[in-house]
Amino acid sequence: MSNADIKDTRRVRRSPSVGTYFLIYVVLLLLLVFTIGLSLVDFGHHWNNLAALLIAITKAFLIVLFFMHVRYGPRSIWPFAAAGFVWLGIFLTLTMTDYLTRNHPPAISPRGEPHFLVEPQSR
Amino acid sequence: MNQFRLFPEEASNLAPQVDAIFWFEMAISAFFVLLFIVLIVTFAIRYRRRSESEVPPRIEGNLPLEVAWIVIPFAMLLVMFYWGGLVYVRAKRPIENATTLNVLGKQWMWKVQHPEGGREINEMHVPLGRPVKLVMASQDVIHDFSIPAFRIKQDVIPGAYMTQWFVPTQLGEYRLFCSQYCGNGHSQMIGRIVVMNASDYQAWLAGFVPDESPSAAGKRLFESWGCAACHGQRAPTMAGLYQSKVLLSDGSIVLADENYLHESILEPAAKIVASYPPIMPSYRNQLSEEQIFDLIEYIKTMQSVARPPGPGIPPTGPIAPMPAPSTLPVTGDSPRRIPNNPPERHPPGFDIPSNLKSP
Amino acid sequence: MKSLIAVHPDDPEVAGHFEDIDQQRESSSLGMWTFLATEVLFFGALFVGYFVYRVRYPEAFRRGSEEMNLWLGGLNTAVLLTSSLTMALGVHAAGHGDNRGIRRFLAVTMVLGLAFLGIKAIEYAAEAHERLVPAVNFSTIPPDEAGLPSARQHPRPHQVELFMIFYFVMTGLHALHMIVGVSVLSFLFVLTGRGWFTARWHNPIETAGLYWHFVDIVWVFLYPCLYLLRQG
Amino acid sequence: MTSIPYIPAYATAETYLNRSYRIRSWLLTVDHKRIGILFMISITLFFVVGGAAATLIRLHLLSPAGTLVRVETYNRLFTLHGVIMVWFFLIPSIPTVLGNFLLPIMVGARDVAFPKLNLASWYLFIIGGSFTILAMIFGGTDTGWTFYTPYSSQFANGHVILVITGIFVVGFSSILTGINFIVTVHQMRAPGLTWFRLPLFVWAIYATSVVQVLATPVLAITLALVGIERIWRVGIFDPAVGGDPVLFQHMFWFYSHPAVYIMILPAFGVESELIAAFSRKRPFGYGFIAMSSVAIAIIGFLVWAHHMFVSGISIYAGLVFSLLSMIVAVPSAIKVFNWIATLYKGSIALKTPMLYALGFIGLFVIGGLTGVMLATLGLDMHVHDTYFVIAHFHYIMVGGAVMAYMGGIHYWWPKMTGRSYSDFWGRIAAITIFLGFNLTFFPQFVMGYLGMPRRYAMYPPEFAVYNILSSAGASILAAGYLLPLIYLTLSLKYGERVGNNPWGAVGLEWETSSPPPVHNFHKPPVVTDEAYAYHKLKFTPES
Ligand code: HEA
Ligand code: HEA
Ligand code: HEC
Ligand code: CUA
Ligand SMILES: [Cu+2]
Repeated sequence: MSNADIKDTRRVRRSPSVGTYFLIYVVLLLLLVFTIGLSLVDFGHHWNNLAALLIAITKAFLIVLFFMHVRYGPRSIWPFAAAGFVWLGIFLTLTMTDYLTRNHPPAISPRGEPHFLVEPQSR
Repeated sequence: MNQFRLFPEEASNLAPQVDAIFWFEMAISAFFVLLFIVLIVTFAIRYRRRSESEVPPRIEGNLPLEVAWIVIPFAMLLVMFYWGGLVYVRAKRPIENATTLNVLGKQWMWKVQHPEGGREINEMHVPLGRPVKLVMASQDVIHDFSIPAFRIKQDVIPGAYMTQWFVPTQLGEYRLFCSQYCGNGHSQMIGRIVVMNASDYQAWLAGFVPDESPSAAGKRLFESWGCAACHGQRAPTMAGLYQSKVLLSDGSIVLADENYLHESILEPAAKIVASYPPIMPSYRNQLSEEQIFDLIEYIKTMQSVARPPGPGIPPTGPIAPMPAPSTLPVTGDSPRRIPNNPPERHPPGFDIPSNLKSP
Repeated sequence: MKSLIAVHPDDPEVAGHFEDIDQQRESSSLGMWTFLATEVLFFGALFVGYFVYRVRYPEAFRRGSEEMNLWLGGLNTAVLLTSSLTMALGVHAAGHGDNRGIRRFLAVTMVLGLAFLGIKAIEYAAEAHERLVPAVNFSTIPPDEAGLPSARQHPRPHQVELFMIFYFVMTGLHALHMIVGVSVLSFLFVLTGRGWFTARWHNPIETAGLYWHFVDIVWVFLYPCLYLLRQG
Repeated sequence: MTSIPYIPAYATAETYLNRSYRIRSWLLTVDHKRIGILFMISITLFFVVGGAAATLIRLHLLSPAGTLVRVETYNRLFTLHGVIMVWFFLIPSIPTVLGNFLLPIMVGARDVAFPKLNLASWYLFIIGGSFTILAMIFGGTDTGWTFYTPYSSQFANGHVILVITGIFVVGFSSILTGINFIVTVHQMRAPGLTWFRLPLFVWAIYATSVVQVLATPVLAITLALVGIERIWRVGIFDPAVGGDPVLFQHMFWFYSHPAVYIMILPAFGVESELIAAFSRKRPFGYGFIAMSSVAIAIIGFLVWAHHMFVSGISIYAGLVFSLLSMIVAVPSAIKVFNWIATLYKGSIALKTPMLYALGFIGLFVIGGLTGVMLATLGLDMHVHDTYFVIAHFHYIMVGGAVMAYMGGIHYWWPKMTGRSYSDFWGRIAAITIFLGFNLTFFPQFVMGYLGMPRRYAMYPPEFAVYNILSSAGASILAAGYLLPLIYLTLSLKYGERVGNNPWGAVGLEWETSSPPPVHNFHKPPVVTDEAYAYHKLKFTPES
């Protein structure tokens, strides 16, 4: 039962060396220290939040690529590894289209109501 | 009201607009359904299997056809979207000079409150041809205020005010429903809408002997619940607050509409007026939604002292359709109004926590 | 593997419905990855809720974060990252058919996992003591005898409570995943001892590894969201 | 694949059915075919329970004041009806019965990738179902299948937690099935069976599985949050303590809109098979049909808030979701047009399954087009939560998905059992169901536009006429469903034995014996040609 496209995924299985694992581990720990450090300094909360999330994403990438062997395994794993996160992105983004533009409770946006509501309609 | 019909009455400004879309989409739908029925029946007869061993030719597909039946329906769908969106936005848009009725939904009845003091249960009288604004609240679960003849429908979510505008355009009596499942009495949470001539309406209102007008009741509450003890002295005055723009401690500006007032009473800390301490207690679970309606009615009557918006406000400021005369004397302080002649006067004895200071 | 399902006629390490060992291995890893996609959305729904409320009540959530013990959380992150390393090494050993290696690394990983749970338990206990547990003892009035600072005097305590609810649900669900992970590893530990796994066939260890790393990733996101986003 | 050898099934030694008759051999089976049969029996039971609730609903609504039960009971009935029909009948229906039975055969495998997981899926289904039935015995709950907060979390009395637990568990059954199918399609295809040689049914099930895997966990967590809120009385969605009930709706519909595609995509797959087999033609635009399944699976995730247009979401969000909902109609349109084009110059035989298939097109199109009306913001303002919505989704779910399921069962029945049923009674039933269905649900469109709200145990008298029509239709519909239950059961004993390929159809499943042997094929298949190579069909006299 081996067919064309299964076959192409059956390349010799490489895997990272023990050294690579340790290297990644050290990088992860450094990132951890870095993110804790950043959280103690105030850059204005948007920047703090952004930095913390970016570092988390970097760490997740490293784990997925190296510890979970995605970088070494067959290509066909990539969409599987990505799907969950992509869909979560959809979920978050579209939910936020609502919450970031709600007009009640009023003024989640500083301007108050959506601006096309401005001109009053005369009947 | 309770006679058999095939199509609902059109009794509001929105109804013809909604029905126009309906007929448009019906036409498209009917076209496709009929087309498919005709094709299926024709093919089923014309190409019926004549012998058990019949083998028809292979037809792989046809790109131009595929493109056609992707693009044409898509174009139709875009038209539907646009038209529907237009009517929706129109329906959500405020109409100037509307009479505001307060509507409270609770398990399982609708209470309606007229500004002049009429209170009704499961009934709503409205004048013909006059814009009406509904400010709706729910005491418990989600209800849905729905008048099919007006083609309006709005969920009423506890914890926030929902608004809806319409203009009744036809005399008569119509159904009022609760359309969102809300418990056992959901199907009994129905009522009657009566559209009357303006003069009849006035007569009806006059004939209504209110025990107490909402704003009077509000005034009483304002005093008995101790609001007056703070407001006007160590807390911002209510005068001219309604429909003004308020500068908050986080630097944002909000419109003081009903929803804001409602939230300020139940959830004072959610939005702190700039340069005031967050000392106001929450009145959640103490004041009922009806009492809050009354309080807000009262706050609205303290309208006359409004000052015109100054240069600090973007002129696109939403709604605020009633620029009040600027000549009136300003009584009391109104430091949160913008422009904010910087209200550095803090009530004595209160220190604003640093994190709440406006930037 | 061995009981209900027929074994492949030519290869005792392959189940009957598979063609060969590669197909079997790839299937199990693909299956695990699909399951992990499910898991992403499982936790993801909580993250969405968390972000919605965070946008709504930034102030209260910031306060909530301040209640967290940054250092214990950081330590726990380090513990988990280390356990991920040892898990990866365990899988590596399995690839070489090194049964002693597998057992050694699985044991370390389990210990680290338990350490994580222990530290988490200490945190929970502290939070219970500080009356931060929603529905149980949540209150903004700090316990006096401990003399804790009253920084928690937030004007709208229930918004902070909302943060704490999300904190407990998210970390609780994560802890549950850790417990499952440790149980699976201990099971594999025993099986390894019985010589179940070979250099050719050790899918369970690989898939358990994937799962473990995933649980680690969840924490990598939980930590900043719950502990670190505290500047305002 | 060019000729159809005739091997009488009973002549071959062992089939999956006669392999062993012990109960144990069924309850511990890992054979995908047997698991499919287990599912078929279970969901049929649930269908009867859900249908009984529907019957009571329709009887009750015969008169405006409600004739039959108390209001509380009515509210529990429609909740039960919705919950059972959605989670315990329609979502599992085609994937777990036909999918389980056919997918491995269609890809030329001996079983699904994880047979034990497959069995676990059935047990989870049964456990989840038991919770729900238990809740029903204790008196049920009255939240509606949508469990809107804060009603469900703070106000409803009844066994909300039990029902939620049941759904939570059955969700995992759904996830496991999805994982299994995804991996099976990726890994287990026979030599030569490339992606674009897959039958369209496989494409559809594959797309469905993707949705199951990615959407169901969100439902699980959402219901769990409702449970937590209910048990511990904390407010997650409770506005009184700062929660947002609309967030619940976002989370619920993020699952439940894709879930409607879990219900309809497999039906599309069945439909493609039926149309091809009974027109003896390769489906027109194979690639477009296959890809539109995938497109629906993806775009279907982007439209959920169209259930919330009047719930107080922001107007911008309303516009975004309306537009996206319009877009999702396009791939459905592609399918419908291609099916009809397939009929062109075909060799059309109006056997029972084909009647269902043609009925499906008509009813699905009506349901879909009214769906587009609902997605139009200006119209939804008026018809939201009225019987217009009820009619919309019954047209799709009953007129579409259930019709397809029935068609599929009739089409593959000879393969599953090795016996044929009476085509005459089959056609009578199909026509009865079609007529009864339209009589039941068409009046609901009219009364919906008139404004009759859903979930009403009593209603104003002006709607009585429509409700009576609808109830009358429902009785015809029930009779229509009763017929197959009878003649299909009888066929197990009295049905004529059939050969490998009674319909003269093309596909791997028709090359093996009926019923198939334990490992599906007597010798492992090798695929050398496209799917649906009907033009190469040759008929030997015996078939
Ligand atoms: C299997 C189930 C299923 C399916 C497939 C669909 C398909 C669709 N549904 Fe439906 N829907 C439900 C089940 C389903 N729905 C349920 C259960 C509810 C109620 C839930 C509850 O509240 O209890 C609901 C409710 C519902 C609502 C909310 C109504 C409300 O509560 O106010 C909306 C609104 O947009 C909607 C839209 C759509 C659309 C646009 C499609 C589209 O996918 C349809 C696409 C198909 C076609 C359009 C037909 C074929 C195309 C052509 C013939 C081409 C030509 C067409 C044009 C040019 C337009 N549905
Ligand atoms: C897959 C989904 C599915 C299916 C198949 C059905 C099938 C049917 N449904 Fe249902 N329905 C829903 C999903 C479904 N429904 C959902 C999700 C809701 C919303 C719930 C909510 O609001 O929360 C709903 C709501 C709903 C309502 C609205 C209730 C209300 O809002 O007040 C009504 C009213 O007419 C109704 C009727 C019917 C009828 C007559 C059938 C018929 O097609 C059923 C016919 C089947 C049988 C009758 C059983 C089989 C027959 C036999 C075995 C013969 C012997 C039995 C007898 C003679 C009794 N349904
Ligand atoms: C302990 C003093 C106190 C009491 C009692 C009090 N308030 Fe307030 N209120 C304040 C202060 C201080 C503010 C401004 C800071 C803020 O927004 O919380 C305020 C703000 C408000 C606002 C928003 C005002 C604006 O300018 O935007 C409203 C509306 C309001 N209060 C209504 C009421 C009502 C109604 C009551 C009685 C039921 C009441 N308050 C009782 C102190 C009080
Ligand atoms: Cu109130 Cu339904
Ligand atoms: Cu939908």
